[in-house]
Amino acid sequence: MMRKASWQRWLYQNVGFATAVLLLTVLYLTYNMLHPRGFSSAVAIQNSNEAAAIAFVAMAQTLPVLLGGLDLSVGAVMTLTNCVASELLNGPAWQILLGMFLTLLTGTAFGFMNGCIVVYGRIQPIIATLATGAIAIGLALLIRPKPGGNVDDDLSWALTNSVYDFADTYGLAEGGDAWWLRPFADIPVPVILIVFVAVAVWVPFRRSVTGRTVYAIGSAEGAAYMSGLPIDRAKIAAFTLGGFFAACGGLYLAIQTSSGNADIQQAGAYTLNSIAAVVLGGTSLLGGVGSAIGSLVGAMILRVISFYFRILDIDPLLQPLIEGVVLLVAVSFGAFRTLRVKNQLDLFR
Amino acid sequence: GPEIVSGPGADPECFAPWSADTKYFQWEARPAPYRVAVVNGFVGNTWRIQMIKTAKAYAEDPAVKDKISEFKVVSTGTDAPAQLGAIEDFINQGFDAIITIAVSPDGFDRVIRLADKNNVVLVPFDNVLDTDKVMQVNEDQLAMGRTWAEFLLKELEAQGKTSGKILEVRGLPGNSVDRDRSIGIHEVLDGSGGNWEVVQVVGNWDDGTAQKVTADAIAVHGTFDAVAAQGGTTGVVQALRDAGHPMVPIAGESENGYRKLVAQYAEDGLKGISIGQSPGLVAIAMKAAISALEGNVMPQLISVPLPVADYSSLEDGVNFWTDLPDNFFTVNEFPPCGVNISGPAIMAQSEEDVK
Amino acid sequence: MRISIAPENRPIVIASLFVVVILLAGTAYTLSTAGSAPLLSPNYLLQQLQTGSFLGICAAGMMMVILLGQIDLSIPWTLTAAAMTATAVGGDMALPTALGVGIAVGLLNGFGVAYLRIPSMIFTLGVDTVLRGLMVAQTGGFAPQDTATPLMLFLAKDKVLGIPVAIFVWAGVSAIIALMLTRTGFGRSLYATGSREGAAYLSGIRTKWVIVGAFVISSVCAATAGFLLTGYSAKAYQGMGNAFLLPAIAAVVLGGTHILGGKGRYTGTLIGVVLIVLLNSVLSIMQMPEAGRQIIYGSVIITMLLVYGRNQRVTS
Amino acid sequence: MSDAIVEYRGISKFFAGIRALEDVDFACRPGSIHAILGENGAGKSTLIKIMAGVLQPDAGQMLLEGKPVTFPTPQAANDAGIVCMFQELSLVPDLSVADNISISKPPRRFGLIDRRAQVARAEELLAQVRCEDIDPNALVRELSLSRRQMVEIAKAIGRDPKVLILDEATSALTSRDVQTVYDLLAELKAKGIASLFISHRMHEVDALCDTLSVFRNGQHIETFAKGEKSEREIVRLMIGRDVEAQFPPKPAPKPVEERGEELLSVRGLKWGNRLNGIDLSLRRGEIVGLGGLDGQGQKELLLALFGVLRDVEGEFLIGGRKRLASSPAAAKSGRTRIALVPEDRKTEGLMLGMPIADNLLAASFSKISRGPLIDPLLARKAVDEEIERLRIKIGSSADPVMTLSGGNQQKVVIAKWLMTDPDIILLNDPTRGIDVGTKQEIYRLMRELANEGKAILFYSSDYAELIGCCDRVSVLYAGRVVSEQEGDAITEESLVAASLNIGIEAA
Ligand SMILES: Nc1ncnc2c1ncn2[C@@H]1O[C@H](COP(=O)(O)OP(=O)(O)OP(=O)(O)O)[C@@H](O)[C@H]1O
Ligand SMILES: Nc1ncnc2c1ncn2[C@@H]1O[C@H](COP(=O)(O)OP(=O)(O)OP(=O)(O)O)[C@@H](O)[C@H]1O
Ligand SMILES: [Mg+2]
Ligand SMILES: [Mg+2]
Repeated sequence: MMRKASWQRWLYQNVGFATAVLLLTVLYLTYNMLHPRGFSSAVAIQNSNEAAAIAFVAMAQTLPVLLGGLDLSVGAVMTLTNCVASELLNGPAWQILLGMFLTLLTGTAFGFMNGCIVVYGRIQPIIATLATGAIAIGLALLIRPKPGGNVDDDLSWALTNSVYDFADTYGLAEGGDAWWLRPFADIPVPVILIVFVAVAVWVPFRRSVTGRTVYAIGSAEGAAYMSGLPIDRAKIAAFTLGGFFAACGGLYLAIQTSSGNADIQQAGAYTLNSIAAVVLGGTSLLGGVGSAIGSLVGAMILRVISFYFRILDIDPLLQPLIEGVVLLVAVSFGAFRTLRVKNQLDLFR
Repeated sequence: GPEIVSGPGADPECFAPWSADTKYFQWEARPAPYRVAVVNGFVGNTWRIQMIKTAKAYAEDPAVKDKISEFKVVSTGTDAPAQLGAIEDFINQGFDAIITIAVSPDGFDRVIRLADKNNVVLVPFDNVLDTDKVMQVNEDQLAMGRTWAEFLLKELEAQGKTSGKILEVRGLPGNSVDRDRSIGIHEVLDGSGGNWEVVQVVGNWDDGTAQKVTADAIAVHGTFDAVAAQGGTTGVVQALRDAGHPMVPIAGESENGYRKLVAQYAEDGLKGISIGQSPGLVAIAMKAAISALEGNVMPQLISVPLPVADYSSLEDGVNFWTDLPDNFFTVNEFPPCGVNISGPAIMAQSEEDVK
Repeated sequence: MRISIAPENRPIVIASLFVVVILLAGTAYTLSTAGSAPLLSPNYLLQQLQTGSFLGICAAGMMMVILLGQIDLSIPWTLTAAAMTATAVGGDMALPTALGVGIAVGLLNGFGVAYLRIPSMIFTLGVDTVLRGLMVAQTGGFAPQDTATPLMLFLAKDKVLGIPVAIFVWAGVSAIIALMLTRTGFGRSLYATGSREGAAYLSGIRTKWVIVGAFVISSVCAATAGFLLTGYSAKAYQGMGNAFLLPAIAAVVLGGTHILGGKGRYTGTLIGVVLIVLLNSVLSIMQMPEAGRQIIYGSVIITMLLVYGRNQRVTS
Repeated sequence: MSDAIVEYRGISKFFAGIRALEDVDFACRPGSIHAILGENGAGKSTLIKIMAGVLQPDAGQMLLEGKPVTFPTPQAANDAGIVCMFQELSLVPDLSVADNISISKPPRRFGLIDRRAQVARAEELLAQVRCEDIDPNALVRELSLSRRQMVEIAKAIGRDPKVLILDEATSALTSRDVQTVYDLLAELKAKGIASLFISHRMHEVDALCDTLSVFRNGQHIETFAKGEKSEREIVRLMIGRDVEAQFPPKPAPKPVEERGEELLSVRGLKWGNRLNGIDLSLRRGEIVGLGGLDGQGQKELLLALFGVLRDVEGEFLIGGRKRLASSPAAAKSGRTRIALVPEDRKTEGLMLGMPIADNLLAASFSKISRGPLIDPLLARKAVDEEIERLRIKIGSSADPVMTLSGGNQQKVVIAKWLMTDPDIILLNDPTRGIDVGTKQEIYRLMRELANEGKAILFYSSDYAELIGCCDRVSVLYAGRVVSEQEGDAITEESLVAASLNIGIEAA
């Protein structure tokens, strides 16, 4: 076999992801060019705020999908943690930090529970999480029967703006004017948060044995088992980490809206959108192929598509239709490959 | 941001303050035409569609056409970040006014702050915010609940009943409108001195759900003396009919289908009252936004009068239409405000005809 | 004496027992609060079956797709689109129109899943969104008629021999589906394809047609349910299908059909539907707040699946 | 035996009442290559699965280097130095070769997997198994079956086994690789490592092993050193009876004009870069073999004839039609009915979780239907007949087919197709992983079918089978027929020579 150059190999093994990045780049650049205030910090801040929660939830969905399953509870866990956070994120700094910790712990624990049900109850993930999702929503409604809550204002403002505003709010780095902060001053904080979580949590996970086991399970569970990989641990870890990411989404949502809302419809919408984002990001629903970074890109593609309705003049009553058609076309992109398949058996993996 | 000033405000016929202690706002006047955006949330029901069509038609109305240079409507679904994002995007684009139906009564602090910073007039209506920092437009939900209950009591008294069993069909759980309407109903019932047993079921303001839960309630509880339904009232009446339940006084929303049924069965005892949350509210919100941009003094909370009709005042072709679909909402005009886009004009014609 | 039950019948037996438990619990509640037992009256039960028939028909269609290891997320708006288009056309053409919409959506779903090989989870989700968009555009642009036709009213509301006609329709659909699954080549092919598509294909089964066929059945069932539901509500309206998706999936799975395909009996689905309908109804009678409902609903699903017995571990 | 590295004492294992192993005592010594022989379902895989931690014994004790051990998971067995190779079961297709080789104990830096070290290690191990041509960064999915097995071997070696188990792990290897494996096992033997070797190919066992153990019906029959018993004796131990001639007699070659009608004729068949102009003809009553090294296009040729491949070019004449079937469904129901017994019975031949009866009927619904409905009586009769005819050993036809042993599973696949009464039968290595007794039955069946007037195209990776069964053999090399041999001209030398394309084409 001819050895391919490493970039060729990378491209070959990551077509889906590369396509997604290209699509996002084109869509986002065009959007900025059309926007009256394109390529400005304000637009970037707005965009990243809007994308943050769905980006986290899409990352959460990635892990179960890599296992070859689906998590229908991610939106609900986001909602649950959103409600928890709306109760806890106020008071002195230590209390807020504790609240954040407890919020993330809630989601992580819920994910852990999902994992245990899937592993020890041996129930298919999609069904198990359909049920636990309902439980999460129920708990959210118990905590917050009606929308509200008072998240610390400064926190909300600081984390939903640029680095400068963050420094300004908390009087750090000479109120944001320090020379060394200049190069970063215009970067939106949510971007930093997402990148931080992706780099500090996802990347190491992927390079750990547990992370690789997740891929192996999705690709061939029997083989992974026979190879002596820690199957149960990896599955539980995947759902737990999924719960953690969903909690990041819920936490951010609470900070962004300074409140909590046990909205069933919204939870459902986030779950479904997370699946779409995962697919758009080049992760295979069959498992074993893809990455949370791809889902991040997929989530942003979903968002950018809806940005266009605000700058183009499109009949409002046609917008849902256009959105649906664009989604359908986008997920059908990969289909061209299957139409070219010469050996029909290759279709049935 | 707006200055807090003292009243009275402009055009009090139309922009009635909510109560005596409602604050007044005033923005710096700026020259027309303005750029106006409507940020809707959910879009998959007739009320919202009618609202969007009304908004578009009103933007073309001669009274405001010249004052609007650009008009955009987007629907974001029940997704709070998306709605907040859309509002912020329009602020960034330099729009002058943004009308919105909030997906949640909370969580708008950031966009309110940005709107004030950029001198953008943000007007939530229908689902309003739990804040007094923005100008808002709504009907008084508490009053609606009270009116419903008062009507039922009056009809029951006419039958000689001062106690009995009432079915209350509630709306979406957790929603402030649902809560306020229910509080209004119970206030009046509790205060009446009568002995009323109220059975609550959750109908989600949706005909199908309301019909199903009403049918179940009848199967379990037998007959009721009256029904108060927050929404999905057509479904509720269907359930009464299907179960062979006697026609009783009923309080409900303003769906055309419900009014048709009341008109048809009033003789048989379906003494109904119909009060609607009108999709036409959007036009008043737009009008208020423009008025604010012109520098007028505006009440912080604008109360739009309840459009009430009961079995005695229903008239085909005037406040309901037998030849039109059941789903559309009958109340669409507000003459004191010069909002004269009637329901049939919106729903029965294609868009070209409206223009 | 120990009674042994074939593994595929276990869910059916357990779900049936649970139905009884729900009825008893509900009755205990009404006896203690109102002193009557309406839940056990034939009238109440028939009414539950009548309203359950819409869900039942949706679940029957959904089961075809789940047997293939696929899923149909487009049920809600297929149902709505069929109903709204049917009333818009009206008259005698209403039924053919509704079925036509069903067939068209099914063909589209089937094409995407079988030929383009896009996972059904995402393709049908896209189709659902498109259908919703179409209905919004249609309502916005044309203000279509929405009143139920006499046929709809008859099928959904009338009674024959004291039994609602809707139940006969559900029974008819059930008979057809059950016969098809057990006694036709298509039915067997459905199991084979769901079990392992590659092997079914190499056995000379036209697996793509089977997939398309299953999606058409699913959509046609949804359209039928929409047709009936229109009659029941006396009109079609946006959002009428929203309440059917997750319960349909839950009913199929609680009935013992394997979510990954290849295994399941139609009787199970029937009982799954009854279970879900009664559970909802009893919770509603108890005036259970939404939070409690959701928690109970989720717990019931988990508990029942745990009781059914755990799936085999994958080792080969 | 105190010097045993692994020892079983009274091990039993039952599956839902079925005996897989009963009261087995067994031991293997370090530095030996130990063959385990037995019919399908004799309990060989069960034996080694217990050793590898995949299954737990119901009774008995296992000793490792004299100390009692239990392995609750494959991981535990691995840690104890017991490494097991299955056919292709333990490679993960979507991970790279390097990932797979170091899958459970990767080299790490700062706690994370060190990719560079991993690649270096993979290169080293691949070099040891003389597969330098495999790119460690390639996905396993991209490799052919034989390459995958070599990766599997590299992976196994990389784990420093004390005991290396190969369960039919060489069935797909090319002869060069088989030689590599022999050398490797010899090296391991010299290092004192014990190897357990399961294969149904006697010549492999003969060439490689020093000790043989025979199992039958879940019991350990006997263990002896190589050369102690003749092949015939061994076979008798395995299947409990004498096996006469392995292959049924071939009819004498007839002159061309007396041969059966030509059912299939192919000229210049091309498909992508895998098939490069194949000429082939198939007549009634004939068994035509396809020879050659693995991966020379034999599989693709069969698939093309069966309608699985798209864009196949060439001239065809099949049952009067000038086109290839467009799908298996068309192929099986055309005027000339075609059947294919595919390569991998577990994924391509069977719906493992479904009942035996449903698997048997999967290709012939129209046969058992009256009008639109299946007639259960007709179906039952058809199933019973076929089970009888092929002597398939089953409990009940409602059991899932995965409860059958490998050989019986294979018979189900064949029976499924015989039920359609095909004219042309395409067989893709149908005896892989099948015991001698069953093999013999399959050979006999093939000849019977040919005598009934069917045409059979038979690919086998085993030369002996081609020589013993076929009237004619076409040897493929690089997607082309490089040699056609007939009757007595089919010999091992000529087949090997043609497979390597070292021309003796003069003939
Ligand atoms: N998981 C199982 N469930 C039920 N029966 C099983 C299971 N595993 C093995 N068996 C049965 O145990 C017996 C021994 O099987 P085993 O796999 O050990 O045979 P084998 O000697 O490896 O056969 P082959 O030559 O086909 O590989 C067979 O009868 C088989 O049907
Ligand atoms: N889940 C199961 N249920 C019942 N029987 C099983 C199961 N898994 C395996 N078996 C039995 O175990 C035996 C061996 O399984 P294994 O996967 O080792 O097959 P094998 O015959 O060795 O396959 P091959 O030789 O084709 O590689 C089979 O004969 C089968 O009957
Ligand atoms: Mg074996
Ligand atoms: Mg075997």
